[in-house]
Amino acid sequence: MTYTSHTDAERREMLETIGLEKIEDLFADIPKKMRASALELDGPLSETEVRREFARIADGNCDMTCSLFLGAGSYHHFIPAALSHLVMRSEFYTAYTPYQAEASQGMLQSIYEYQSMMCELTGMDVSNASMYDGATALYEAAIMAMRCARKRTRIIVDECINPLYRNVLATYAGNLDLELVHVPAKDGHTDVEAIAATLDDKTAAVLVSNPNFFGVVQDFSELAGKVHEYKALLVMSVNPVALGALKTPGEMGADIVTGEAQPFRSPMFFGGPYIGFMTTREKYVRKMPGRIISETVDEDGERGFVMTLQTREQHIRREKATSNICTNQGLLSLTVAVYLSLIGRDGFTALAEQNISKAAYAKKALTKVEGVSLKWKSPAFNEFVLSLPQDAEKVIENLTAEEKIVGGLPLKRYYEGMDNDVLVCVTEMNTREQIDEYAAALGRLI
Amino acid sequence: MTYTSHTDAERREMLETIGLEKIEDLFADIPKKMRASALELDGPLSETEVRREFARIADGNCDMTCSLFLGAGSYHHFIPAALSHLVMRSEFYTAYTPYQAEASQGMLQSIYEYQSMMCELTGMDVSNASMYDGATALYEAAIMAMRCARKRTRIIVDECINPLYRNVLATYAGNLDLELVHVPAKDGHTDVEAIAATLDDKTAAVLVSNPNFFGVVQDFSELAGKVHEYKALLVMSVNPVALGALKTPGEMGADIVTGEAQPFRSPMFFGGPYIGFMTTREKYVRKMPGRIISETVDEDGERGFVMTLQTREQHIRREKATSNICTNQGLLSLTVAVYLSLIGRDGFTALAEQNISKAAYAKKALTKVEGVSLKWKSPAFNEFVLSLPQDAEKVIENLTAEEKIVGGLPLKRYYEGMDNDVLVCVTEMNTREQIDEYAAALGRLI
Amino acid sequence: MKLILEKSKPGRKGVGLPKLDVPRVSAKKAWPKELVRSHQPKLPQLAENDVVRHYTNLSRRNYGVDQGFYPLGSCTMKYNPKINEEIAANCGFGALHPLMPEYLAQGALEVMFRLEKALCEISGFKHATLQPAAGAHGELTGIMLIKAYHRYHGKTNKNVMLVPDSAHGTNPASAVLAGYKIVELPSDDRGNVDIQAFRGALNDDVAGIMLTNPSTLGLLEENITEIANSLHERDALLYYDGANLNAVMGYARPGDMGFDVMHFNLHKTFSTPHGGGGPGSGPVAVNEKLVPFLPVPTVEHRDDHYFLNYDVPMSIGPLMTYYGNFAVMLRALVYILRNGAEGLKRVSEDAVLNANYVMQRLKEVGYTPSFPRRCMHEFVLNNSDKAKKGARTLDISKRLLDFGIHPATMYFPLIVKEAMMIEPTETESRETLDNFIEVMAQINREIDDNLDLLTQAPHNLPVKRLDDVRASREPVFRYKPGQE
Amino acid sequence: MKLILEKSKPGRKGVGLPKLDVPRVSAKKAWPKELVRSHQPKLPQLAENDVVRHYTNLSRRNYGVDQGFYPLGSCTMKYNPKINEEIAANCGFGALHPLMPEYLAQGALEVMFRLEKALCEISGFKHATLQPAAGAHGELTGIMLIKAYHRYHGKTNKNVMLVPDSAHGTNPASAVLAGYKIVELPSDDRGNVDIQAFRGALNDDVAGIMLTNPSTLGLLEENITEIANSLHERDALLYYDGANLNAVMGYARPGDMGFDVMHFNLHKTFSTPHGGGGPGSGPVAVNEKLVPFLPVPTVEHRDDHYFLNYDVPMSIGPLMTYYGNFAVMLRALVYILRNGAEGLKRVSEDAVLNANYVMQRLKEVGYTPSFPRRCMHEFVLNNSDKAKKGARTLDISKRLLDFGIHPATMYFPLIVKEAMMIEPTETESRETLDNFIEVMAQINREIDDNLDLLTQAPHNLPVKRLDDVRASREPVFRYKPGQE
Ligand SMILES: Cc1ncc(COP(=O)(O)O)c(C=O)c1O
Ligand SMILES: Cc1ncc(COP(=O)(O)O)c(C=O)c1O
Repeated sequence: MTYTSHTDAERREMLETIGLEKIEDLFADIPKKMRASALELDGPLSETEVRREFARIADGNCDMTCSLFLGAGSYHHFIPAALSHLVMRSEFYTAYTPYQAEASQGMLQSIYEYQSMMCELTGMDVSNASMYDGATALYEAAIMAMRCARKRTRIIVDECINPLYRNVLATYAGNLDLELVHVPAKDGHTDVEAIAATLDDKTAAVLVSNPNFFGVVQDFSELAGKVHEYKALLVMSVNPVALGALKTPGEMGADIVTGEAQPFRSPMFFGGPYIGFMTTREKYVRKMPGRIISETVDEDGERGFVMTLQTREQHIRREKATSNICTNQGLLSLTVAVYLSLIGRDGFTALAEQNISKAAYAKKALTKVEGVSLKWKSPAFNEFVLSLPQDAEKVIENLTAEEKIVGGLPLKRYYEGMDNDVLVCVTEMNTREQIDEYAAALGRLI
Repeated sequence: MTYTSHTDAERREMLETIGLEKIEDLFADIPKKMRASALELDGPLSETEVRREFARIADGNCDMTCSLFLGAGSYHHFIPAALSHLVMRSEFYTAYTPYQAEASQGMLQSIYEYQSMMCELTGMDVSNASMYDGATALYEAAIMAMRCARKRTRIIVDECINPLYRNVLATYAGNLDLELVHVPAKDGHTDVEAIAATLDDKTAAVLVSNPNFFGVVQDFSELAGKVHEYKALLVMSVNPVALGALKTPGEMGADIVTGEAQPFRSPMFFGGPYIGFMTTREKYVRKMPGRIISETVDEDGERGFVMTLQTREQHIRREKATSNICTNQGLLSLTVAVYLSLIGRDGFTALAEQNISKAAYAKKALTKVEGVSLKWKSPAFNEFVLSLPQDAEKVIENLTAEEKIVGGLPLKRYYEGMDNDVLVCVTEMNTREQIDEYAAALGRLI
Repeated sequence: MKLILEKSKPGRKGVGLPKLDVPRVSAKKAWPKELVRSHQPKLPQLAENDVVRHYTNLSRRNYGVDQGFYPLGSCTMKYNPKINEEIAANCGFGALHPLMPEYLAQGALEVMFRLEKALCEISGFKHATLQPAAGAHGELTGIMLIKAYHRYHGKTNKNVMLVPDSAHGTNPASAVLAGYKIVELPSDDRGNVDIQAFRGALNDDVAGIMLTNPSTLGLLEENITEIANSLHERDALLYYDGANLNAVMGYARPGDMGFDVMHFNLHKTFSTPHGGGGPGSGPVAVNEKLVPFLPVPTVEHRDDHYFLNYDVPMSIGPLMTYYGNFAVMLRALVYILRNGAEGLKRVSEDAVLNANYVMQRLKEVGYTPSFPRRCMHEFVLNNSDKAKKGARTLDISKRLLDFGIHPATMYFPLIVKEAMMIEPTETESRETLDNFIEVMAQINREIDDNLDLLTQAPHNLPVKRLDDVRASREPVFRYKPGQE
Repeated sequence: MKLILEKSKPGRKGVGLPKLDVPRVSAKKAWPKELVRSHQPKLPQLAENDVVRHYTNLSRRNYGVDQGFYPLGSCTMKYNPKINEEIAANCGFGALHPLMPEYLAQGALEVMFRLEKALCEISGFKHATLQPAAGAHGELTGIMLIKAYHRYHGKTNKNVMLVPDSAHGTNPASAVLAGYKIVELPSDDRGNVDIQAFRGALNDDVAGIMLTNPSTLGLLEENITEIANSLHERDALLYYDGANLNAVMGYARPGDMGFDVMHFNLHKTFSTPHGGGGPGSGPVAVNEKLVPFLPVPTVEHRDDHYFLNYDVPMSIGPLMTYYGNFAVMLRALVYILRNGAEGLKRVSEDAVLNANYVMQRLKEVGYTPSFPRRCMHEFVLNNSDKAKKGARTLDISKRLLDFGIHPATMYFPLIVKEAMMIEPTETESRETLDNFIEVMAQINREIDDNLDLLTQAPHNLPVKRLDDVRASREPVFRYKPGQE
């Protein structure tokens, strides 16, 4: 059989050892009437047939020569060649969660390095080992904030946050004693005053994003002050690539920082696996969900790494745990550490700068097209909203079909009154040529 | 810079240690008039630009949906998915020749396993670690035979041997006191009687192939007897895939067996790297070229592996060495061992059978086409010669251009009087559907 | 080994970015001053070679399935086929943006559609969502579906979830996140849910039960029919924790056993790698009753076209930003196609065979299974007799490391003292099992002959036994550059 | 570790072949009885998992550049960039049959064409062949070209090849294979060819000289101009062994130094991996004089079309079945493009800088360079003072293994006693070099303090020191199934 080893003779011998006659006897505890009849499944296929089948299936996808200006939470970035070589070392990827620390120093040290780098980027003291993705990390941050700010049940949600994230918040929030209060955006940025006016004694946290869904970056220092006056927490969801240029959430006064670190490894993989991250201030660490790695020593006093503060976690604390998370996105923490090490400090800074530069160039090129304008002029990172003179969905559709340009995300589906608007993303992977072609094509289509 | 590490400050410090002022001083020994001016080269390119450039270059190649009936020394076979994963373990592929045995047990044991398997397949006692490719291995075998049968300088070459191999023999042979005597094929197989009649006291070796260039398999037991009567050596170049079905060269009485083990790993890679192999009888081992691994023990008596009989080799023996070979195709020996282990004993037998079966089916299907016939009916492996009713080059060209079928190798360029003949190869990778389409397309084109 | 951050040296350059082909615009120029980062983050500065060596050498300080036996109970550490990785890496799915127009993502949608179908066939359910990122996420999803069902039917009183004391910690934790109170049910002396306790706990507030079957003890629940019937009488639902599905494929389907909803762990049963702690994937399958509440988007197929359907009025909503861990699903589908129905049945057969074989032989060499029954794909030893002699399960486990064997799951389930939960999986050869048994026998002898060998183990790993207590008393969460 | 063949068990199945979709025809049925193999070959029989583990664990008993410092002199063990491997693996070149019609192989031909051009520019030559599979093969090719040249010009008397005593063993071995007699030239006390001896050896029978420059001592030949001129006066040619090209890129070109022909080692200078002993690639570049004799096919470009040219009337003929180790060429071209002219110059600068730095520091800690000159990219220690104390170069080398450092080349070149030939390469960081120096200093101290540490080294590798003598006295070349 495909991946099993025993020959018929071996199976017989082993059954004999157990004292059984036939394989079916192993399943005697299953009541007769519950026995399954033969499953109807495709296969078995040989490796060759599988390859052919998936080549056929993959033909149904975009052929990758499309030029891509789509972001909205998933980003096309450069992946160094050494990355997958290292991550695919089988000692890493075929291991389980590092329960046996002595046999898992590779993974544990890598995650410790990941934690250190994420703290450094966000300006915080502690990072956990990972969350499922950006949206679930934000939700976990919200309920963590409720544990930090005890007995409070109100969460203020800035509507500049990615609507896909907000939809996810809504899914989970309905199950708990928790009220989500949405505050509308104002000209593409967070309405700090409106949020301030919404704060009260029941408020556990204010959730904002930076850059926000429209690509806009904002200084939340003032907001942080107000939030802290109410003894609530400021939770900031960030695109970590922007942190190569942006003042750290820590400096702005955030208490919990979350986000999606997919841009640090990049295969977009139709939406996953990605990696949610979470960092916070040391005083909140015992309220934090997920695994945390700590330095320690072995019996000889040599440095080593272990999982720590496990009394927060489900396998010890069960229903009193800070989260139900168990398997997280471990391999992607390693990936982030490797990625950041490979591009290095200066590469990281240059990366943010390249994204800003490309977006700046694209803004100029695209708004030269008659009738096309920037929706807002606010400082932005690698995304911006473009207003077209007509229904954006139609234009973007034609652009893809006729020019093989995926021009961005039409916003009609996500915000009212934005029928002509499209969210455009430009990264270091978009060449000047692609941008110029985009502008030219837009000119032809409008 | 791309792969160097030092910062400018470090370079300065290091120069200071050496007692120099500037980098150029390191090159002071180069006479001024020999100094190079700046090189004119493309680049430097970033990884992203390199990827784009090679994607463009690769566009100039066949798009891989072609169906391929081309063999003639390079074969399209199944490659198990686990293979490249294992071979690309960097401990293997970034190592040098295992000069330091204690730090190279992985490679040494793998090659020892390779040697063991190649001996088993060919029915011989000793295998070396690898030669450059099938053609050079055959030449090395010829001159090895001259060392074994001292003072003899005649090598009889069967014209059923791949003409590409024979061209290579000719290149090298001209440099030594060595006469190549060619014996023409007879109806697509080796003319044993003609060879027997050519044997004399000057003959060092007779070179035959099995299956031969036309795909024909032959029992050389009788020839071996005759060759040995003249105290010459029988050298047999084999396609090792056929050894899943074919009587071993050892049983047939061959003294040296060589061949191309590319079919055991398969990327055709436009002709290389491939791997020549060579096995022989123990009595000839000291005449053998190339590296040989032996079992031994360490100081605690534990088994280990080392390179042995190095006194045959150039780094010890210099101009008296059995060959000039140094770097060989080491990683591919490992690859062969992994490949044979993955498909296993029964898989190997089934592989040969599948090739025979597919070729049988293809012969039937293709000769149903009006005017198309088998050139010879001799027992064959996975290749056969098809006679078309018109110039084969033209037909094959049209087949490729119009139907995306690479139908085989027209033989006009290689043998006189075979203008209408084409060498067709069918392996386990050709589906029945492909074969049927080939027949149908041939029908349309003729 | 030093941290990568400790190896860093100012000014060294790593892998270069694509060439900037537009005018450079710095953040300083583009943004107001107060938005701009004041200091470069202290990330590593190293040449590519040094980064490659660092992580290559770190990998050599880690242990994965590719190195040897990994009988970590409840985790199904089977061989991870390389063809899974090849298909995931090479077929171009990596370049597919999740918000791509559907007609350019037909391949990805086909993968999801077919995987859903296959999982439903294997489990006997009607529909499934592939969104959950792991088992625990699947549990939360399933429990939210139960909640949505009861809400829809006006049964808002149902606020209790029954959870056996043998359950995995994620079960109660997930139910709490879905807003339930937990009532824990004890186990009886055959490892079943104590049926008296169950009957006693049953009332109209009970929304459902979360069962693992076979349980975390590796035993099939013998009273499943009564449990299912009496819950269903009260319109309470049964949740199946599919962590142990590897035991019964082709032999029994949770949907046929009376369960209403379950999660799969693709990273266990379906051979996708655990990645040193994820990513996994925890699809949730449901019967008719729960279909209307499934998360959006669902994946549908109509007129030769696959599409994402957001128009599910009673849906609980989306669970993740996009559609879940797609690349993990891809691997699982490859695995299912490689095996087919016959292959999956054989998987469960050999998984159960191996567990029983090892259990029997370990009994012979002096170990004590916690329950006197034939097991399914795993079993739990009770090492309290050894602990009395000074060799705790922890010590035996650390000693196993010296023999190149990954220890079993320790101290779980909680109801077995000095528990050691052994799941060999079906991909292990007879020699591997026999070697494990021999090593265990030797360790048992060492308890009497040389206890120190155990209590001071491991002896030949990159580090000696690590100090967990210190790590929780004085935790160090991050390296601070400049601290050295 | 057991051999894979020892782990085999009858009846186990490995990875399956494609499904047979045509009628099965056995060899027995298709062929006469006497052609059919009588017994199945005793190949391993194992499940995929066990094969993967075997070779994964074997790899862990091997040491490569990705693990650490590998200053193996003459071998240029630089970092092998992963982008090289990625391009080789992913761009579809693997599926390209060598006899494909040219118009379907334009990409591959472009790679070859451009690589040839780049190598010519780097070396100062006119044309090159990429066919040779390794350095030694390149030497043989180059010498055959010289022979063809002299034959063409009727100088059939020229049957002597001059080879310095410091030359690599492949040099004389290759010349012999091309039918030459070898006259070995001694070296002088600065590491140059002894110019008196050279002058003495010079006569009309001399076909040429094979020089390595910088030589295997890491030293530039100071009399190159005289050597070149006096040979050329007699129409004898100069062969350049390019193994040490890493020392001079962008600073000097062999073609400008007076050489007529050279080989490159793509697997040294151009970063392609050594693969534990190959495959390499040894292109040969020539000046005008030798162009007419280049092997067929040559790669040409005309009218926007690349093609293989077999129409080279004076060609020595083909060297390999096809066109050489194409996938190695591919990697080398990637490397050259990644670096550009500036990058390659920097490569040589840092290679030479590192060697001189290490040489200087080793001198300071008690080691003796064999020649009192500044070195190029490598240098040779003379450890005879250590050997007198009982620590041979072999012992020092084995001791290095204990520190996770791959030893340098031992006992080569033959003219230096207890030679240890150290080539750090340019991809090593300052820390790596400093660590090596410290370890060497420590080992030097150990010679006095605890000699056994050296003579019994290595201590912590998978095996202790291996018995070479036994292996050559009682060699065992293969495992015989059933022998256990
Ligand atoms: C029985 C059981 N349930 C649930 C889980 C949780 O699964 P995951 O780790 O994928 O979240 C596990 C995994 O350890 C388990 O063993
Ligand atoms: C100086 C010198 N010449 C020639 C060679 C032979 O090269 P190859 O091993 O590629 O055949 C080597 C390689 O070891 C060498 O160092």
